[in-house]
Amino acid sequence: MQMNREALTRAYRQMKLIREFEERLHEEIQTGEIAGFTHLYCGQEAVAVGVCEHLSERDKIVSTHRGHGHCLAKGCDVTGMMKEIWGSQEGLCNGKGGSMHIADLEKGMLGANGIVGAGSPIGVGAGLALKIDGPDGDGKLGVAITFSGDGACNQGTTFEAMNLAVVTKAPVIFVFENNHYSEHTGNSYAVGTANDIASRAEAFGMKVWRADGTDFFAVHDCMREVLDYVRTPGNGPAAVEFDTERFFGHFEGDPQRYRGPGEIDRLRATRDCISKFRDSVTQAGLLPDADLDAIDTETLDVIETAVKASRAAPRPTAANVLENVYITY
Amino acid sequence: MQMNREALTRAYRQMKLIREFEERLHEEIQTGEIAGFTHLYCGQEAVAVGVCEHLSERDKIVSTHRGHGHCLAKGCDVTGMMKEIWGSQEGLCNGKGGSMHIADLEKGMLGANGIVGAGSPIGVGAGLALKIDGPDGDGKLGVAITFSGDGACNQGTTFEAMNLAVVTKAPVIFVFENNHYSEHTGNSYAVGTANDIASRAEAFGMKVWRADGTDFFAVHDCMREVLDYVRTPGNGPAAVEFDTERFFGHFEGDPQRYRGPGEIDRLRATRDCISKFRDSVTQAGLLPDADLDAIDTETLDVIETAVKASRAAPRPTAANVLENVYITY
Amino acid sequence: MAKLMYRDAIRNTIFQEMQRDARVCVLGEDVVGGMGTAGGPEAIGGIWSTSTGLYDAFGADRVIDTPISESAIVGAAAGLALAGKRPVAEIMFADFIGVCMDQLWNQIAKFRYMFGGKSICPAVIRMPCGAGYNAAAQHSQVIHQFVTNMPGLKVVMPSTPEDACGLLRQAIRDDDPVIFLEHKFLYGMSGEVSDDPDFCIPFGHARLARAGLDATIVAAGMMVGYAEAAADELAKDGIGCDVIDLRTTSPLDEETILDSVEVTGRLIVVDEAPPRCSLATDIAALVASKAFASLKAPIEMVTAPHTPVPFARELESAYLPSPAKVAAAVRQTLSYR
Amino acid sequence: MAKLMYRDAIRNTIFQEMQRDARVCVLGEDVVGGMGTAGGPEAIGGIWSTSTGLYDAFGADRVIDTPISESAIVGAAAGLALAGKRPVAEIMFADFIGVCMDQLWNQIAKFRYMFGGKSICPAVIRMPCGAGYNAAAQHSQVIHQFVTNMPGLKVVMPSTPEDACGLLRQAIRDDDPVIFLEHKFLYGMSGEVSDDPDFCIPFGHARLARAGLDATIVAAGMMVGYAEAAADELAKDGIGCDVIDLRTTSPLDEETILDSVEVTGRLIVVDEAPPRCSLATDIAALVASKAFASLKAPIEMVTAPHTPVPFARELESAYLPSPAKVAAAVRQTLSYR
Ligand SMILES: Cc1ncc(C[n+]2csc(CCOP(=O)(O)OP(=O)(O)O)c2C)c(N)n1
Ligand SMILES: Cc1ncc(C[n+]2csc(CCOP(=O)(O)OP(=O)(O)O)c2C)c(N)n1
Ligand SMILES: [Mg+2]
Ligand SMILES: [Mg+2]
Repeated sequence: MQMNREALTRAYRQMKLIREFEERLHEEIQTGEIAGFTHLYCGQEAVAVGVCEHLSERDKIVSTHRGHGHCLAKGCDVTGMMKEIWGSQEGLCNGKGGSMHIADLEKGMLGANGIVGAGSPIGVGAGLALKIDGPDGDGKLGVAITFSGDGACNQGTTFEAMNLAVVTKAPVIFVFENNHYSEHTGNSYAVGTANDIASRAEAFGMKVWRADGTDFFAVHDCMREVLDYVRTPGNGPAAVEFDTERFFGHFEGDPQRYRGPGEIDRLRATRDCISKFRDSVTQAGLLPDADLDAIDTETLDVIETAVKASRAAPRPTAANVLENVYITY
Repeated sequence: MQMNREALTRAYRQMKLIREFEERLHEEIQTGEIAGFTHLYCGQEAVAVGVCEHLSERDKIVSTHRGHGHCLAKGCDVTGMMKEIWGSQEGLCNGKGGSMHIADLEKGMLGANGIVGAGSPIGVGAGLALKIDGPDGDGKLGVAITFSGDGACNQGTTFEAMNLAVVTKAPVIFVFENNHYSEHTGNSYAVGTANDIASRAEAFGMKVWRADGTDFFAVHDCMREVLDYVRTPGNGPAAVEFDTERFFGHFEGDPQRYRGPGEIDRLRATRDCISKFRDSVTQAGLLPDADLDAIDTETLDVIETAVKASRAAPRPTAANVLENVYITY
Repeated sequence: MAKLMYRDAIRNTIFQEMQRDARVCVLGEDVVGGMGTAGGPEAIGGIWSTSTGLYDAFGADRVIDTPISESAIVGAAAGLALAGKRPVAEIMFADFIGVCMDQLWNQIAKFRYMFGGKSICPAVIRMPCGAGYNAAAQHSQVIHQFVTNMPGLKVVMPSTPEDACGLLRQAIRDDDPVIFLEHKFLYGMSGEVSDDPDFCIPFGHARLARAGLDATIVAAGMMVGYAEAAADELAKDGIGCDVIDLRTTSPLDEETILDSVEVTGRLIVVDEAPPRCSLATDIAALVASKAFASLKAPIEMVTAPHTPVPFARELESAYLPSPAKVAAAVRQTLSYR
Repeated sequence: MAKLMYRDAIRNTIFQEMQRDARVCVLGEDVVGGMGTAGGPEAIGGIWSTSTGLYDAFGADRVIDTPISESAIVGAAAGLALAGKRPVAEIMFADFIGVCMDQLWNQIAKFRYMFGGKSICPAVIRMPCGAGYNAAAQHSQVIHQFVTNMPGLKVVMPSTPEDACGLLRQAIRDDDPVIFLEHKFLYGMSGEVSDDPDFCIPFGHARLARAGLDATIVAAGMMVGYAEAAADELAKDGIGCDVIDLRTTSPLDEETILDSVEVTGRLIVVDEAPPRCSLATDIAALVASKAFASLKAPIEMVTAPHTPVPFARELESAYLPSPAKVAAAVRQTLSYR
């Protein structure tokens, strides 16, 4: 484990922030105020946070259609994101992108992505850039991390990206979040190798790791090793498969008839990364319940503030449509 | 081995036909009479023939930019092909396709292909069609075979095709001809796993085979097993990697500066599938030299006739440009 | 005749054609919906409800749920068609053509030509397209401008449930490859649909949706409704418009367009695509080269701007053509003397 | 000034920019040529000789030879650019856009817009294109009609060695993504090229390649030479043509076109692409909507037919535009009264 109080607190706060962000969105979407397609990350928080807590701003991440968790974990502004999802002119992307296209280049967040599998090659490019930059004073490289789902691992671009990273020895980590579903299809059907994505990556010539994605400490420990490996010049890429769970539908509005009876209740009861984290740190006496409760309350406040600000934020106007296509034209 | 005299003779004739077709093209191309890009198959004949000798017209094959060998092995007409490469109106494709686009649907030859990796999904489709058709009286399925190079095995489409075939249990065989080069690049560089394509296929959930592609009998025996497996309903796809050699450049005109000193001479001396076949059948007393010599002579005649006919064949005219875009429009 | 929604007209036509012809098969992502899950096949039945019930009726060999692999989907459709079947493939959003264009453009479209006329490739590729759902830049696009440029493909853009039925049946029975573009915003549209099991609408014949003598409005797919609304609005002011619903952009019914412009002398083209190298410019160029003598005013094009599709509601509605913009363009052309 | 071939102008410009700016890097298939072989890196040095010597000078980090994975190439260029580099990626044949269009169209082109203006993506994607080598349907195509439609991309079509140099330098220094279309048939063309290390040609400014008062011929890339040849031929008969070399199709220099047509009243557009939803229709539509009053005759478009590119010599030359076809179109428009 080797995490100090501050680190543990931060991790919990980050996971909780994602959770409440999503739970609140789930409510708000029902009112019809929020437009577009929204894919909630709830249930997978330990992956985003367990990965990103190791990263600095130099490191880059590339995300997916289910990107809120990765964005928040990499440090994107909560209110800026909420405003974006609300479609405000003050959103992180001026209301141009919405849920599926949140990015913050300054934070090293190179974008959520609506095209399944498109992020992987982009991540390789970011890794190649970091390779050109070379190691820091500490002899370690910056890394690029691409998040992909079990569905994305069937898209040709993902495979090409893995091979290119191996060939070029790019400092890239392919993080596969296996939540067992791509839309309404089970991975036991769509992934020829069923519950095994890591072996595919291995066959591309990469070192691979696997861990329980609902166990924050498993993710965090695993990523320490992976990062240590990939940051070492000359080693090249690696892949990690995390076994995780999606608590909501594929997108908001999904009737989820493909789920087994009681499936979600069972997942919430037994595979909730946040409850597991909480149980483990309180039982080990590392953090008192009261501290965590305080974070819970703070988080709800942060979200409430973000929602209020989003509601009140200025809307874009027709004139804005034409802006920001080019820098010069 | 288990091949009778007739089968052995046929196999030799087919390999020799491809060889002489290519050697002659290599000469003719120097004269400038033949236009376009031509990729010669010389050196790889044992693969095309060792695979296709097992097939019936019901079975389909999908080829590559280096397609002459596959076409001839699947039964395309020699003169029709030569005329096509010459760009004649009487060519197999009326001079519209040329070397890279030869096809003969009636023979189950679904086309050479100028786009690297494009053939694999098409092969899966053909396999799915054969799966819909179901087994023959003998309880066996027709199969679709896709040929790909070691370079093509880095193209996303190839990976998608493999996964789709596994998921749908399509009767498809992915034949990888590893000739160690994609254009001017060595496969030890471009394939993350270097000389191992089969393991990648395996990681997609397929049964795989490997054999020496310069040994006709190794190919033929191996394919008997593979076909037996894939023709059995319910088994789904398989992959085979053949280690083989390309005797000419990537395309005609390639200066081949990437080859080692004496490399081609060495390959011709030690890795020539036709010499190896000949040595093996004559030494084992299966076929007398005289019979093989007779085939050699016949083959040269066939090619000579094809070339003469191609030279004399009618050329297409401007009016032909507009034909055969649609059936009705 | 039966009253049907556009999406049901599509689903029913596929169903009927599958019943009629054992060569017809369906493939795409989640077209079964629920494969490999506790809910099982048909738990969802296609995210657009255009394939509901097909799996139960025709089984896994003919209703093929695929992984997220668009190149493999279109490529498999190509192979199925070359091998004698009549595949109807679905690409969930037309925007995904970016990952599978080769199979459409370099394979399916070109086989017959490259092979000297010796093959048929009767594949139908269905692609839900278009904006209006605030789905932002990567889930809101139209792509008829690309596929119309591609020789060898036929391109269909039905604007009503009736047309969806008749044109889809024609597409499935057609021996050439067809790109079938369903506007997502039309899925919920209701209308009378013929129940003749052989009802087909031939390609290359436009439909005159409104008749008038003052101006010619050309549109296809979703834009037809906007053109009609504009025409109806203008009619109140005594302005009469021909509204030509192209139905298919390839083949193109040049005659109907040219005949109309010869009468009206004024052309307005409505297109949801960005303006450059688009269907709008295509129709404009046709008229400027073949009906020049009849033209009385500059050609007006009502299109999206040269920008990606924006997310926010205000932005997206400003981005899209609308009846008001069409009407304004008609008035503009009429103001020219 | 130095006399250089088009291909060397490109190679030299990349070389100089790599020397000048450590952020510039190159990637593509066989751009080094010989990786993993006995001959070793640079054994070939790029199949178009447009990257010869780069690897030896700048090393493997900045000159990245890639596997046959076009989506990964363009995607990596996207990532490199977002992460602060200035990648110059090569797609060996423009025809391969079919397997990587998503990364161009939905990623590189849209980042800035989707991200609310908060990113720059200075990627250059070089694509050798065009017919003339009997390379048949999948290795002979032009693709400017597709990329010009895509908001967010700039599209460059140099027609001379000088332009190849000045426009490529501008492309590499430009902060927006640029699709750089090199016609394969021009690689061997020689011409004077400025040796000013900062010689840039700004985008959106067409070049008047010939001046005349009787008709306006608009062309880009390879087609410019045909237009010039036609104009020279016609000049002998006392017919004067403006020949406008667009240089970039996006941004488009509308003003130069419209100004010319205002004088000549007659427009001929020359385009190697098939005719539908093409650059030819784009320019025609522009003029028909914005210079209508000046037009004295139907617009003529000289394009490829609506067919794939055929293989045989006779077919390919019948397929392509030519100086004679351009001249005939000019005479046609002049015959109209
Ligand atoms: C190229 C492409 N194909 C299909 C889709 C539609 N789609 C969006 S998300 C998704 C499922 C993705 O599954 P997975 O990768 O497992 O991610 P998860 O949704 O489970 O996070 C699909 C099919 C898309 N956006 N892009
Ligand atoms: C999509 C695509 N990318 C690149 C090319 C150019 N190209 C043609 S053949 C070839 C090498 C293919 O290598 P391999 O698959 O090993 O086949 P081989 O030539 O060895 O038979 C390349 C890069 C192409 N035709 N299509
Ligand atoms: Mg998933
Ligand atoms: Mg090879």
